[in-house]
Amino acid sequence: MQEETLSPPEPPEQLDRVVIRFAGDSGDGMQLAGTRFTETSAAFGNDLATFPSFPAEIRAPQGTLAGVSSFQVHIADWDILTHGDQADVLVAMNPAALKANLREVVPGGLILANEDAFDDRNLEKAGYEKSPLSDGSLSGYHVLTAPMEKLTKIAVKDSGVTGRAVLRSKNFFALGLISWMFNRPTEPILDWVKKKFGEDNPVAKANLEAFRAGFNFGNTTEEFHHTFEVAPAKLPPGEYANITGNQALAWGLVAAARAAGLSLFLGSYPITPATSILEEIARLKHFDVKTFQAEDEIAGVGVALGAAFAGHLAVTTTSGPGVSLKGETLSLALMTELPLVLVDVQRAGPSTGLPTKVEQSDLMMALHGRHGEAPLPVLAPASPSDAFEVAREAARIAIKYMTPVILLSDGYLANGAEPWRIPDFDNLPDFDISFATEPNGPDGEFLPYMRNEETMARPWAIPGTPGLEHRVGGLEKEALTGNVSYDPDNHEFMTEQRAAKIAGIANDIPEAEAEGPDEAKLLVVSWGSTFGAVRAGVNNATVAGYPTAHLHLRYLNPLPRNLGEVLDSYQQILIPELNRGQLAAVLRAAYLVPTVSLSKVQGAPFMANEITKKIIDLIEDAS
Amino acid sequence: MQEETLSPPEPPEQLDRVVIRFAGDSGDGMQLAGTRFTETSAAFGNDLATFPSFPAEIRAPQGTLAGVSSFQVHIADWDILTHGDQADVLVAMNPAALKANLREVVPGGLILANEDAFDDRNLEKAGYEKSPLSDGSLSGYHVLTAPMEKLTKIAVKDSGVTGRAVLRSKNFFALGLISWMFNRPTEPILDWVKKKFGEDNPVAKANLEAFRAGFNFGNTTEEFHHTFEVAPAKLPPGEYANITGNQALAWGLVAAARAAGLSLFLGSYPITPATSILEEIARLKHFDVKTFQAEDEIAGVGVALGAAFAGHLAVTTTSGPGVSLKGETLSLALMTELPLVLVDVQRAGPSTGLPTKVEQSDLMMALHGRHGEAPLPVLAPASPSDAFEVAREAARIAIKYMTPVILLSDGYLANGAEPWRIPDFDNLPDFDISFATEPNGPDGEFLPYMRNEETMARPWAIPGTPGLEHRVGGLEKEALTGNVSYDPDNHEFMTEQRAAKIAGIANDIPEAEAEGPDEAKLLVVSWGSTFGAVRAGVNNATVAGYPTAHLHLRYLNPLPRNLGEVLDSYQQILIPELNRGQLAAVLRAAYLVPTVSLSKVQGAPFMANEITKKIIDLIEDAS
Amino acid sequence: MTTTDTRYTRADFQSGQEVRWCPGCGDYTILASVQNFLAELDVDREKHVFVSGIGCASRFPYYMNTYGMHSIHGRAPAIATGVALANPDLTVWVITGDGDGLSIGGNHLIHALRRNVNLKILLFNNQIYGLTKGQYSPTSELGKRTKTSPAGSVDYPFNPVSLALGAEATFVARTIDMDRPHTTEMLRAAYEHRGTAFIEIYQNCNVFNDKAFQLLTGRQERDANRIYLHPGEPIVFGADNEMGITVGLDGAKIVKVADVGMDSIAVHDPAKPNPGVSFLLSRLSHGPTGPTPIGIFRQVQRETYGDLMNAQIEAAKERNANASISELVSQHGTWKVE
Amino acid sequence: MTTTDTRYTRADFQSGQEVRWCPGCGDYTILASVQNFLAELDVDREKHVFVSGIGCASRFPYYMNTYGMHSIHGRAPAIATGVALANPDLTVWVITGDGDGLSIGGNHLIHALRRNVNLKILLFNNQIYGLTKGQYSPTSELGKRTKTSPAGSVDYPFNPVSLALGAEATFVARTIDMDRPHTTEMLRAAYEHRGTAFIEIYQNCNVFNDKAFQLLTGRQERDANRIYLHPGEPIVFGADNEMGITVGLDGAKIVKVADVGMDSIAVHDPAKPNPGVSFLLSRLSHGPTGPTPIGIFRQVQRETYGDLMNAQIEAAKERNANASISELVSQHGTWKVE
Ligand SMILES: Cc1ncc(C[n+]2csc(CCOP(=O)(O)OP(=O)(O)O)c2C)c(N)n1
Ligand SMILES: Cc1ncc(C[n+]2csc(CCOP(=O)(O)OP(=O)(O)O)c2C)c(N)n1
Ligand code: SF4
Ligand code: SF4
Ligand SMILES: [Mg+2]
Ligand SMILES: [Mg+2]
Repeated sequence: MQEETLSPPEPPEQLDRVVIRFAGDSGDGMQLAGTRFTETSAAFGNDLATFPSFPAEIRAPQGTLAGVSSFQVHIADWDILTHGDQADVLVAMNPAALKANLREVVPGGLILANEDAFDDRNLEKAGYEKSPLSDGSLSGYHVLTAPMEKLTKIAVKDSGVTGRAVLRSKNFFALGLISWMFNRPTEPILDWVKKKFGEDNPVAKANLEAFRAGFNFGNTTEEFHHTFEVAPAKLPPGEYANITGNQALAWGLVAAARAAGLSLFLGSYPITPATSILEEIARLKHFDVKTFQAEDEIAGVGVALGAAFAGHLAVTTTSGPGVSLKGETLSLALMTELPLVLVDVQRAGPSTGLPTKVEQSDLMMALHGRHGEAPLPVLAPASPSDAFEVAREAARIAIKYMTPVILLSDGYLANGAEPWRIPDFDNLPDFDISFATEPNGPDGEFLPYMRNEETMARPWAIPGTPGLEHRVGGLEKEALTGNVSYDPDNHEFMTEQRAAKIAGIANDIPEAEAEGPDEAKLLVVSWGSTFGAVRAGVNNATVAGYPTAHLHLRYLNPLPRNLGEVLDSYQQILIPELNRGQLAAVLRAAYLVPTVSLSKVQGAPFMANEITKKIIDLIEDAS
Repeated sequence: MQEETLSPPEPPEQLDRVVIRFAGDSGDGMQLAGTRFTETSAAFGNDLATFPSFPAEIRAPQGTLAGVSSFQVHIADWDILTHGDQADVLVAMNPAALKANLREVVPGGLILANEDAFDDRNLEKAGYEKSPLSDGSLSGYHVLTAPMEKLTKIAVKDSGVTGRAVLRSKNFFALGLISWMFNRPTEPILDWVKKKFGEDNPVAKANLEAFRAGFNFGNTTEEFHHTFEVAPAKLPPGEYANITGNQALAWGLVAAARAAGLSLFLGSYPITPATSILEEIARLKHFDVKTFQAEDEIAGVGVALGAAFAGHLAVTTTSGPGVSLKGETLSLALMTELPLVLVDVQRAGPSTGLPTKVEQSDLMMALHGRHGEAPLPVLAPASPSDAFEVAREAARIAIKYMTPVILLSDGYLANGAEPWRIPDFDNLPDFDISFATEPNGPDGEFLPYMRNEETMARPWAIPGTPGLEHRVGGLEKEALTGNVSYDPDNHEFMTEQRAAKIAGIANDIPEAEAEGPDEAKLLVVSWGSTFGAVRAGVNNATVAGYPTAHLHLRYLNPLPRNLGEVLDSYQQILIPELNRGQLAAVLRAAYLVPTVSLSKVQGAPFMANEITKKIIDLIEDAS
Repeated sequence: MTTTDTRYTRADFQSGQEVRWCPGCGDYTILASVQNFLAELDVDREKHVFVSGIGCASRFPYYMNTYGMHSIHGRAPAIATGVALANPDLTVWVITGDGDGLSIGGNHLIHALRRNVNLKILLFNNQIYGLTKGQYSPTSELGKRTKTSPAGSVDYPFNPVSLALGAEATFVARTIDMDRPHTTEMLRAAYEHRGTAFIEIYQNCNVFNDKAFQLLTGRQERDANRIYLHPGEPIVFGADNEMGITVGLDGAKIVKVADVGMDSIAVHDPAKPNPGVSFLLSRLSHGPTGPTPIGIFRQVQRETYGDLMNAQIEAAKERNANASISELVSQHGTWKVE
Repeated sequence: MTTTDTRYTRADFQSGQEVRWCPGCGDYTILASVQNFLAELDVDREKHVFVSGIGCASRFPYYMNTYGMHSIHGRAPAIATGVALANPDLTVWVITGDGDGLSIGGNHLIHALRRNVNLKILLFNNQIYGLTKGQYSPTSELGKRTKTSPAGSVDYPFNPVSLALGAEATFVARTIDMDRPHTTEMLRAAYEHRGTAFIEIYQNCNVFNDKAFQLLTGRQERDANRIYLHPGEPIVFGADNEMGITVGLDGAKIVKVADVGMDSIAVHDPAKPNPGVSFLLSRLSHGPTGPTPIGIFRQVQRETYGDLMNAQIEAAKERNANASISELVSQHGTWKVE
């Protein structure tokens, strides 16, 4: 086979990490190129993190800034935490891609441009008066160009692909060139193409040839003489898969249903960036899961609640605007004390906001977005792979405590990927769940609101069980019997019981543990998807001589039972959030501790250096 | 006319205040009796406060506890604040009414029972084994009985009313008896009956005769020899009307529209206890108001938003579950920066909860019940009459700042009545409102998101205005142009601008001012309908030697600009709320002040003595 | 009807909760009809689930000694869909009102109908909002004066049967609270229908909208106004069946049988695949203000949502027996770190 | 069509915002039709308001140089109702999609139709969720494979025309993006209709559901499949008008004209007070999978909600001229404290 000959001539320079960003028009296949590069790097053994970014339109006009799509991947020989603040290498398939991404490239970084696309028309569409490739404006960068389109055309001429479709393979040309440059194993990519399209398919052939042409172009062109290598990371031993946050949620929910011995029921209505959870689970019918694309978000949570009543592990997935609609039904789930997991993949708000961009601004709504006294558990995963475990945990809590649970993911986790050490499923604990089958009351009566002494959960008695016929509903329930009760004291009692049940979950979750040097006086508290950037920022600060501790919260309600103590043991508390200080308000109200907020509301994740800078400023100011 | 002869023989005992509760089956006309008693007392010049309480069912089975309806009225010769913690006089039309209300009667209080209703059947329905009128169980009270049914039958025999309808007049018998006992002017009652039913109507005759019979029964029966009088209160001079909270809101909104020179548009969906606002405004078409009974709450706020876009003063009224549904549209109103008043007449939650009962548990939802960073002004009236002014104020802020505003009333204010000194409408300030008519941009362009320098409001340019055609929507808006913008910095900028606009309203509202003796070290902070009970409780504590200050908040967001200072100047802060500490959480987060919460979640208002007791406990504990 | 040869009596379906509708309310009659029917039916009590929204009618589940959920306003069809799909062995009844089901809940209702989920939907139409004390509803007649329409309603009402037919319903019927045998007949047909069965029940609210159905229930009036639809029979009515219905290019029409001859009278066939004629019949009256068809308008078989869904799941399970989570998470490739 | 004798050209209705649908999307064609029609119409530009929900179609208002609101998913009919009732001088257009208008927004849509608010509702039916990248919608055919229905959809679809007729619509029409003259004709009829006008527009989504309407738009197929409805004319179609429609007890049927004779072919009359026959016509196809009627199904006059509402307000104002707030608050009696 030809592949074996594709290897660079001189020994590559060793790097410990590199951040590469593929950018082009949304029709240019950049997500595909990025994903393939990621997969081959993963197979090679690097640690990695990715950050795909899509245009908001389905198909924005070709060649314009609005149409730029990019995929950033950070690969390293150590355990990395973020997708990289800035790119070391930018692949720019056209002028718009260059313009839109230039500010994300490190000074002195490498720009690899498809020179064929820098014609007058495209330059004008991107708003360039002259070509940046020649007007000296890129002098702060290392610029390499390749006539990718011309070479692609030549390469694929015998593939059987003809006409405009020929140019579709140019992403493989770019991928080949970058693969050569970074000394990637080629088999995973070549194999994938063959498997995906079928070995003899013209498209497969075109892509393979374009890839080889790119690879060889690097090999043979003088300009590209220098190559790099990022060695495999020393990750904990185990089997790894690449996983995005939404995949992790989907799989985690399916795994949770297995662990509980229940069927999964997902009632949902499509909404960016949550839709792919529904799409993934819809494919998993062989796991005995039911997915229901409802007429709206209210029906989505409604069918889920009905399925919960009937004994399924019920889930509803959505994003911010959908949560705004589900509040009333969530309140009913809370009153009927039925288990239900609501996944909110947060996006930038308010209203329609920036639907494809990340934000953490639904925390307050998760905690308070319902009428009446309506406390619920709220959890948030820290990373794509953590989402698997958090999905299981949300389901565990929902079932054990007979309560709706809110899981707050976000648009950054949804699409970002990272290597995930696949757990040993046989050794993951199953959930202990039992439906009521017998009357529990004194006279052989069934008391649907008689609580478990430890958990305060009521029994789950599902329709079809003889002898346990009972009615639930949204009017205040009488303790024990669950009958409608207008008694004032009963209402207060039940309100307190509902609150105490949720508060009591604090005893069933880990204590808060800050990580960092003993001498740290500043504690950074974070939650959700900012974990990686915050941890990296904290580490960098500590390394730079500003010892700092980090506490990441997975549980937002109830909070860990020792959290007050932990907070009290630091002099300064910094809370970076992709909102205007929502967790900060929660912690201030709960513990009366002064906090400093670092807010970012730009539809984009934190960069580690933003965190580091703020830490250094705070420590300098305090001393 | 016969009326003049109806006057008691001996001089009445003077009281400064008395609390009377009429209680009976929901078919017994107790609300009517109470309201008539209230009106005649108002006309007489007493200050007063009322508290009607209905069964939750439309028609609960007759004679049962569930069917009891009551109306409490507190009359005094001074400026009173509450409907009275406990009743001095209980009129009990049947055993269930006695049983359900006994715990609300002061020890030694007077019970006036309709002895005819204490038969075996009714006793059993109420769950009495023996008659409490004869078994000695009421020995701690002063019990008087009257054969109200028998005497009513006799009294109305010539009225033309026959059959079972005869007994319908027994509430007028009770009213007559109580009116005699408390030396009320009878004309207002008699006139009302004649006007309501028509003088010659058999029902009018029956009621009049029953009333006279009751009055005369007091006059002639030895047992009832003693009468009382509560002198007129020394209220500030002016013209007074009795007003309930929902009336006040309805009228205040109509008045606001007048003041703004706009048509009022109310989009609403019926829900207890908010419905009567819609019902009242629906009657006021001659004020050029449009009411729209929508298909649901979402449509209710949707039509209102459309009307706001088209230049009306737009309002939507609802209660808790409805607010849970309106969040998404509210978020759009906020993004499009259009004026809208949302009235939430809070009831006990969560879910359907106790729909006819009071609670203050929607504060957090009002502040946070929407996805994204979505701050809105929130106001709450302190009393039925204050609701008129707060309705105007909510509308003023909505229009001036081009923002949705949430007004939090509750089920206690909704139906409770108090005398209201009618303002001098000619001297109430009009609102300064002007629609945009001219382009405001540099090149004769119209910039729909160019802000007023002082208020930060954007211009209100209504469809139909030539030259100002523009589009609004839920996607993030570019500053000035209002075009869709995915720019990260613009999103952050606009998020900050929206927040700053709302925060800036703090400069347009009064500073917080605590009332109470200088030496007070304890401050009680309250909001909404608890005002009266809290003020009375604070006064009582002060009088009892525990000097205490009181701060009542009408503005919950933004908070008064000096609030932090005020809170800091006290050693203890007590926050009584009909929820589990929602305002407390807000103040703690905002000002890091320790607070003590007094929570009550019983679907019932505070009693003044509950406040007093807590104050005394706190002060004792602290010393 | 006697229930001696079944396990159950009506009492077995009565829950302990005191029934709290207004005395004289039509809801009592319907409750009795349903309880008696279930007793006769002799299906395990625990297999019945009643899901309702909010309204007077929606208190119904509390009074049934079966499983039940008194949910929130308008959402019962969605919640019931979840119950029915989760467990196909259950018989899931939806109890709703004209406000609950057609105002706030209209969307869930029409979607349940088109999906043909296995639900039995009983819509108690009293043409008023009862629980909130008397506002007009989406079935109240134009001009109706209520507290929220003091000058008369300007909302043109729905015809629930037409709406259901327009929404692809497979079973649509109408009955009257007071006509207990007919109610029972409709309940049975609905029960036996696989798919969504929709029954509009005219229900008198004697407190806020008394006598709305007088023409159909009054001794004097009813014979002249109840048009019973019997499958396979010509559609005639009147004390002596002297009136009949023809169907033609101008829709369905009321005629004197004598004028046109019995042969011209339409023979009722609710099983027609095309709902067109059922729709024509629904237009004979736009509310109970004249002769009004009572009975089954449409009754056709179409695969239910649940059956189709379960078939897909079973097929997937067969293709992929013993699917494991490990395989699932490994499907896009894995690598080993030693 | 030329616009020289009007004030406006198409350009006057083009906003500065760059149009961002996928190249080849049917939305472009509809946009052009609407802009041209408004230019021809010669009504003050500021009198038009476009209100939409969320979806590809719903981006429409941004491209119109008129007043507009790109609102939230499904709520456009409600918001537009507020605009129309607040100011009857405006022409309020609702732009919605099959997801926006029939899934999440179904309830607002049917209520707007029954109320007969003065709205012009254009439902762009591409039988898919475009904006969220290709999930099935309430008009997608049974068995359709999409990302959320990988084994084929089990959701029986709505027929939007039937649904609208079942919801008491006064004006219901259907047209096709590619047929611009017909689209214009429908727009004009809708504009001239006082009340809610509903137009279903078949719109090709060439990215996620390409060729869904091929039978009606393909050169080869279209003649055989477009059944144009012309008021007052017999309903015939086919290259040589060789096919026709009869209406009878079994619904509407497609026949060869030669087989039955022209006299048996139904003459189209959208103005029939009874919507029955319109409904029958709507059942000729349950989606564009065969011969499909195009044109106005129903067009009748019924007083609009707004007109009735305003009449009540005017009457009240007349009865109560110079109503003052002081009177209002004093109506239940007042007393003086000196
Ligand atoms: C979200 C919400 N909105 C409004 C209400 C108030 N509400 C309760 S029942 C009802 C209407 C009931 O009418 P209908 O469905 O006809 O039932 P009926 O009482 O006539 O049987 C309304 C508006 C509510 N409980 N929840
Ligand atoms: C409350 C809410 N739910 C879901 C979405 C996501 N969403 C946006 S458009 C859309 C469907 C669009 O389909 P359709 O109305 O047919 O419009 P098209 O894009 O096909 O023109 C969905 C589900 C949203 N924006 N808001
Ligand atoms: S209000 Fe009407 S519907 Fe409700 S219980 Fe009473 S009579 Fe029945
Ligand atoms: S996704 Fe489809 S409907 Fe949306 S713009 Fe593209 S082609 Fe048009
Ligand atoms: Mg009703
Ligand atoms: Mg669509």
